[in-house]
Amino acid sequence: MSILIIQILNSLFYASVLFLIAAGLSLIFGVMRIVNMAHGTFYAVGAFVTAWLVGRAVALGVPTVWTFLLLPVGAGAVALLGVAIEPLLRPFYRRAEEYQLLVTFGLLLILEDVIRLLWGGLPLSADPVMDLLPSVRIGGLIYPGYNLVVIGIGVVAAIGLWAVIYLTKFGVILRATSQDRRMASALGLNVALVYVSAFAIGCFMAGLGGAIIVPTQTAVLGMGIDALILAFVVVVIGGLGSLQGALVGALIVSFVRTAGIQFFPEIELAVLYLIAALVLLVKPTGLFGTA
Amino acid sequence: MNQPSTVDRRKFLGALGVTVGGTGLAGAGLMAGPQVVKAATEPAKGKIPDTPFRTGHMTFFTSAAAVLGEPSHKGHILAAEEINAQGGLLGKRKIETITADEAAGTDANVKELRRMKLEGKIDLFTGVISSGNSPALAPVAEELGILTIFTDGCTDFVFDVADPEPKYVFRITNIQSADGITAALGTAQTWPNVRKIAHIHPDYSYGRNAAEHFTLAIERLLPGAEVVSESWPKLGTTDFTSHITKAMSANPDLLYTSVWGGDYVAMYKQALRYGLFDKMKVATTLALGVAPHAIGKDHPEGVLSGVHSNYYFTYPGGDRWPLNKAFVQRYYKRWNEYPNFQSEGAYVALYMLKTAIERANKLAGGWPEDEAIISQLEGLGMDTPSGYIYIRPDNHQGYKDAVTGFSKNLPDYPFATWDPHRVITIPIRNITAPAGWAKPGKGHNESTAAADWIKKTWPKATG
Amino acid sequence: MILLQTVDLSKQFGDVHACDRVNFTVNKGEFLSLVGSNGAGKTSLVNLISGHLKPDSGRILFEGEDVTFAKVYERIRAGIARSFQIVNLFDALTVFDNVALSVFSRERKVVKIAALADHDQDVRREAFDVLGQFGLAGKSAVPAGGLAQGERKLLDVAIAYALRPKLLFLDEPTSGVSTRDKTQIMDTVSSVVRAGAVTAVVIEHDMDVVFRYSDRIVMMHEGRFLADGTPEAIKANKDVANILLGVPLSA
Amino acid sequence: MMRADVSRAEPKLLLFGAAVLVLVVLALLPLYIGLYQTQLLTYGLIAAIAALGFNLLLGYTGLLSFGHSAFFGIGAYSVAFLLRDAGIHSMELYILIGLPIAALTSALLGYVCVRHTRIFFGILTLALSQVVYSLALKFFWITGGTDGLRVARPTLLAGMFTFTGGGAFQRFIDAYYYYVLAVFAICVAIMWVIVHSPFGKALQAIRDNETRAAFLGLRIRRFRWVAFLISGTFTGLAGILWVPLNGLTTPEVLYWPFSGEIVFMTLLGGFRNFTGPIVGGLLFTYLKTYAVATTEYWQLLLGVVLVLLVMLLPTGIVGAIATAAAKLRRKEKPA
Repeated sequence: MSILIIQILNSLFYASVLFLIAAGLSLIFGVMRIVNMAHGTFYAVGAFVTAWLVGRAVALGVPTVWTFLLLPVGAGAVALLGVAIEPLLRPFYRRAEEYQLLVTFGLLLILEDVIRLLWGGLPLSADPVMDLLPSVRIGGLIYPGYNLVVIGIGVVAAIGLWAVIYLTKFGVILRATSQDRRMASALGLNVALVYVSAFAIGCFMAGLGGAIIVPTQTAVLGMGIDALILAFVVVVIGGLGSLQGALVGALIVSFVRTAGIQFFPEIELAVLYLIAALVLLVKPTGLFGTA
Repeated sequence: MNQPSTVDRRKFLGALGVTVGGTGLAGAGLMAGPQVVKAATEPAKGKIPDTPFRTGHMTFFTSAAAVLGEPSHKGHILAAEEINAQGGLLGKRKIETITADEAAGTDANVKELRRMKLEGKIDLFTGVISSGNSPALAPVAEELGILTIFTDGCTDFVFDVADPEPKYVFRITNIQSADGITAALGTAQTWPNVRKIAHIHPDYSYGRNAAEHFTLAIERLLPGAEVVSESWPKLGTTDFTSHITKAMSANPDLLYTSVWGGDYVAMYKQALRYGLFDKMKVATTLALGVAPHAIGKDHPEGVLSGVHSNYYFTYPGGDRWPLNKAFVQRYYKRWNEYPNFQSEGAYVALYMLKTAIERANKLAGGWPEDEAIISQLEGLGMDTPSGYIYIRPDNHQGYKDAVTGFSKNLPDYPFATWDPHRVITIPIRNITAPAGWAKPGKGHNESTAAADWIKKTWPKATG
Repeated sequence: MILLQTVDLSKQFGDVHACDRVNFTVNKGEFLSLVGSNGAGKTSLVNLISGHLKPDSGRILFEGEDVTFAKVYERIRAGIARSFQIVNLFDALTVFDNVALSVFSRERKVVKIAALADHDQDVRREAFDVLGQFGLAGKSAVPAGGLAQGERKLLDVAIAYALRPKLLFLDEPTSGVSTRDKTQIMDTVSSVVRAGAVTAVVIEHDMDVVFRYSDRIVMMHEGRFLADGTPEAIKANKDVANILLGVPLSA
Repeated sequence: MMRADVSRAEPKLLLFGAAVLVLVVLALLPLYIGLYQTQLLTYGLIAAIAALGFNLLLGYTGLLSFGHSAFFGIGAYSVAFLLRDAGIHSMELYILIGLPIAALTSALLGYVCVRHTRIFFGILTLALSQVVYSLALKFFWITGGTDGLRVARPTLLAGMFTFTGGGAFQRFIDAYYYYVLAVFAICVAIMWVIVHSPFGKALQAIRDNETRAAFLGLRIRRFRWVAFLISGTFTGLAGILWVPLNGLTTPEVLYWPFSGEIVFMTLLGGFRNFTGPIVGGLLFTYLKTYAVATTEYWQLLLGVVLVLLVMLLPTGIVGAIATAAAKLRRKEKPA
């Protein structure tokens, strides 16, 4: 029983991280109509920056309580990176999709090695952060309190993003732009600005995903590439450009994955991709996508 | 031998020569072998070219595997520097080293080895950590005639199947099947009441081999023991939580795992937070195989912590085995960290080569042909930091007594190490198939000669 | 003799009736014009008949056969072809290939994969013949993307014509070209079509053009047929005049 | 962006002459370059075949597949299985049996994928190719998991050439290079005919203007499907040829970044030209090999090249040369 609860928590933990990545990917596509292949690598950058910051802080004797604050800092750094990179993509908004895919694929290759260049090939960890929180008892077992925080962050992020998009003026602008770029600029909206902010938010989400997961694991090369493909599965299931889609997709993928490890390890991954393919066939726009 | 009978477990373990304690080199014959770092006494015979001796060293410089693999390069460099300080091989040829990152993937590694030989013109290929790579590289080395000494990549498969009649390829570390068997013996010796066993292994040849041979041995040492859970995370996994939970869900007496390197570091930290170590005993094949400082003080004590049944720098300890003391000191001086079994393997590899070259030179003079070096390496035995090592001529495999130990936090080190009083040593000949034992596909279809040997010759234990 | 007939053909977009129970007949061999203000449903009707749209209700009979839900390629094979209001060419292909493809398709040779297209002499001859009729022979090697607007219009028709249809729909073959080109295009088109004994239905706004070339004129308004007759009859029709002058209908 | 000239009917004799010349040069090369370069060139020719097949979809049908690693990998793994489970050692049999397998898989995946176009097509191909990847990864006892499967050197030409004993590698490469070169030449010829056949023209028509193509009576989906099938089969053939050269196959060649590499090479040469992918395949092989050999940061290097390429030479190297040549011609004879 308590095992079941823990496996559910494991899934929710994984889902919240996956949601952060996928939601960013989806938002960027929704607004800018670009499928960003480098998105997973932004997640990795978030992990590395955070792990590095925490490492420095601990080395400098900063009380570990404060290292908590470094998580959003790590995510923010990725957002800044996004702001710096978005202008690079501008020439491609009107170009054929294959060029968008390729330029972001090139970006992926570059960032992967920039990470290696900056932090070397060795895994970075930030577990002091994790050890700040005590474990909680579940039946006869224990579960890391920090993981519950991560789940919480996932929920907050989902609500927050939803609020921004559906309750704020900025959200209206975002949606308007995603509906019709020309119309938006005709209405005197600063499309360029909208794009930068959308891209930055997307990157922030991915970075946050990396930032909150790194204390529980380690930051390793290639983590972004694996993450990207799963984020793809999520948005394909949920629907490219749909926030609810990203949420539901993340939940589906996480629970299937956990069940896979427990019950059908051989086809754990295959099942995920098959679900994605199936959805794509039956409803190309995904469960929540709109054209 | 026909149907294995049954014997009492204690007798059985005794017969296998399993000894616990820190007293010294159980079984390791301190017979006269050339000592590793002895300078070349008499000058080389004949004319020796002074062209550099080019070596290619391939190991993990990146990825989670690097904490286990990179020390291989450090050991290699240390030996090369020492030898060059004495003027080089045969006092003339300085050792040069080019490197390659094993993390590039097996396909890329095959390409790179060809490039090293055909463009880089290397005289020796060494290193290689992953059992996924050595079976692919060995045939390439043979067909291109590259003198090769693998530091690791220790799967039985290399000399059982991939390269059954090795000519150019040697391997310095213990054969892989010894890992699982050593862990099994350690388990049976320490926790004879274990019955329900959970497995977590990396999903490639090493993990499969470690699981199979452990189970084969346990079936005989602890009859009635059963596998209650299996999990196969892929090499390089960072999130083990679901695998850990799965293992715990079977509430076993023992978790046996061959997860290694950075993966193991991630796994033990996550297992800690899931309280796994309070729920069950844990036996490993490679826990302390990483560069020692990679294991934190938070590592629980009393875990059967394998080192690939090769070497841990605190053993043989103190002044009982000066070779080791000296090696560890020199290594620490050079790299400001402690060596792991890869460091020792790579270090010894170069010295064995040196010895072979010198002997060949004594016989014929001049710089010896590869063939002459090879014939000297075959059957070569010498004392090394880890003890006495012997290269079996039939399969070019280095053999030394298997060791494993229990994790403990000592004040002397900033990381978890071995409990000096609870080191388990096993004479290697007792846990590996003897020379000439039929290889897979030749009279039997077991995955390894060792597996067949165990099935045919080991009795079932009782009590 | 009736070639095509629609029975109560209807199509709605939201609450807009693009076609409202249209009963439309085309007789073999005639050159018919379909006129009416924008949004009268002319193009929708053509889209329904050519298979570009699926009707909500009603039937389409071609040579007595029901083709209401036939696939596009089946209609083409049956002999219904069309050109497009906004020119629709294969810009990267040469003018020759643009027309040759129609011939290949009609001859069922388009699936040939092991033969060079340029080596099929029959197709080559026919394609050049068609291009000649449309005065494009000189441009055969130019990529279609490189043609002038007037030529593009002609090529668009030529592609459809090369399918040797029994019934050819031309959706505003002269839209977006200068008046001088208009006559030149219409002269060419009508002469070719008549020479080839192809029944043609032309959607056209320019009434001069309409009156000058048509045997029969059908007037559409808000998805319905308003008038149907010879140019003379239509000229005499008040409603038509009013509509063309934008005066709202009486009654 | 530059218009495709893929459909312009080249003066055939000249073209044929040029092709023969290139072939002769390729045939003579091994006499002047070393063993290592010869085997590298063999890798290059194989990559060219893969890209050539891939480009039938991208360049001629206008579909960007991000899953062609699947067909390359299936070609490779079928050889490995034929050797291990059927004990077959003949290269010809590998091809004869491997090709239908590749074709069948392409047909299956294609049937599903061509229901979509543009980005959805890309993602669908990606997802399905990763199904294959994850199966190869997880079924250790069948596929060897990440260890992959080793493949011994096959015999060539129905056992006329066998390679064992000393110097076998040298002898194998010397023979195999010409073997691959021959297959390569045949593939190029076949592909050239295909794209210049009525079928090929139809594909380009569909690429340029789907609606109009439909109103020529073309059954779009079928054409795309057949194109997909051919494309996948060519790439599969490349996989078949690749294994004996590489000595083993691992899930690496099924993982999606390898699909990315195929796209990369095609774009490098130029996907709007017939010769583009060929040049791209060869160039990329050298580019990657020397990037890997010279710097630890080869990915960075490739990434920069790719981005610059997309920004400055969207039509690829061959495309750019073609444009330049055209400009020159216009300069020479002012009309």
